[in-house]
Amino acid sequence: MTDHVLVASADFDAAEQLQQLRQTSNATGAIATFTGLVRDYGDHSNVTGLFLEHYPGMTEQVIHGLIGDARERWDIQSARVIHRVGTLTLGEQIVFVGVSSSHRADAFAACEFLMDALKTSAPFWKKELTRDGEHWVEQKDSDRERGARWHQSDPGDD
Amino acid sequence: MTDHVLVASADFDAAEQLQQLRQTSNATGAIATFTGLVRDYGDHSNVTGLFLEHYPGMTEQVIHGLIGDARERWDIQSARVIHRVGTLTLGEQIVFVGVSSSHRADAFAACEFLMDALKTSAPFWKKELTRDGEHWVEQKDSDRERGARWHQSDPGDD
Amino acid sequence: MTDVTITVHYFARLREQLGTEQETVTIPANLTLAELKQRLAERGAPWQLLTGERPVLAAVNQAMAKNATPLQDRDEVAFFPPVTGG
Amino acid sequence: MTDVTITVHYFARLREQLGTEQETVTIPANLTLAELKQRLAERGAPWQLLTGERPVLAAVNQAMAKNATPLQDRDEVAFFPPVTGG
Repeated sequence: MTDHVLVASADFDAAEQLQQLRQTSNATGAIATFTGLVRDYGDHSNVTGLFLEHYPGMTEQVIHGLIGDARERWDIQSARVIHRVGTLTLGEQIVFVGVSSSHRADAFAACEFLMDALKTSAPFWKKELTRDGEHWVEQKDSDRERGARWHQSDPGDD
Repeated sequence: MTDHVLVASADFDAAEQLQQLRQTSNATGAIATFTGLVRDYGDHSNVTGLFLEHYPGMTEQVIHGLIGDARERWDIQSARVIHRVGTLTLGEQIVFVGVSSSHRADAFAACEFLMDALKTSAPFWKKELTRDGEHWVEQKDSDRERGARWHQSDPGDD
Repeated sequence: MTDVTITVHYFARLREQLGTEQETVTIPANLTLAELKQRLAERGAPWQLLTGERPVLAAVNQAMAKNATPLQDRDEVAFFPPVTGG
Repeated sequence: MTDVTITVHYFARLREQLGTEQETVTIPANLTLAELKQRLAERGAPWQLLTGERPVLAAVNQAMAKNATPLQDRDEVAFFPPVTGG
């Protein structure tokens, strides 16, 4: 039942995260994970890296809160969220979300919910570094829509 | 763009699979994975292991076909599916599905589609081994419904 | 009418209940899958399971096949319960 | 009316445009977040960005906060653009 939230500049070992999720319980039948990588285009093309800023303290609180939200909605056992900050180069890992559950539907839903929520609710800001300069990434309508999706079935929700 | 399909009795290293998915392309921004484990209950409780049977040859063809279906529907780069057969004990890995894409929505959807399809379309059969004996697992209505879900948006689909 | 020879595989619960994993069967050409099931069921218990209440799926040459599929010489037929992998 | 002292943090694009990462500000007690933004904007360029067209989000004591939130002594306020992590 232990969750794990880490915001750090150091790279992480996704394999170790998977291993931790496997050891949750004898009732664990499903592990869904997501890994985000620095790709060569975003708002601009020729991206060579990212700079990620965050709000220390608040970030961790928000993520723990999001895991709590996931736990209320789905039958999940353990959740692990790692988000890197600082300067990252092409192909590097940015974020890892892993969820264990008895059931695959819950593991998938909670993992995708957490990823969508990280994009719209956690205080991280991304700057793209390209050959032609650097610029802050704008929040996407598509991300807002994906984030809002999770609230549609809760009419009483804020 | 290379896909990987393996049906084998030997255990697999999910970390190595993740690593392979990371190396797909500079345009890879998202990797979604699913790992299925032997849990301590299923149709019955006190499950101590599983015996998995398959139809050699047909299984691999079907899985390659399912990856092809996923590729037609979503913008995915690489897909890796590993499914074990034979006798597995509590906590052991049964199945791994990993998908890389530029976009997280496509990676998640294709990964979940492949898992649902493996449950309803690939010739595997599971027998639960419990303290009180063994019995073949029955196909679940919930699995059929989850599998059928993917066809609802394609009215022309068979 | 020429006879043809096919192989028939049985999997999982069906394999256990029939006590048979694989056999070679000689049948008239162009028999359908449904007719093959009927012929096998006529062997008596436990073979009537092939046409019983519990669903039995079939593949011909490793692709899912329907009852109306006509069988050809050297076809590989398989009968099995609904799948439960993943 | 007593004055209170708060810290204000700026992040990302806003931090760069304002040239300020963090400052300590003394304000009248019970000023709202909206009133604080207004006061800071009155410093002139580039501070009017806080009340400009581009959305500026705010947190008080590390929780998202609305314009009507009243500020207390030692509050930690933060202003930032919409988030773009993950």
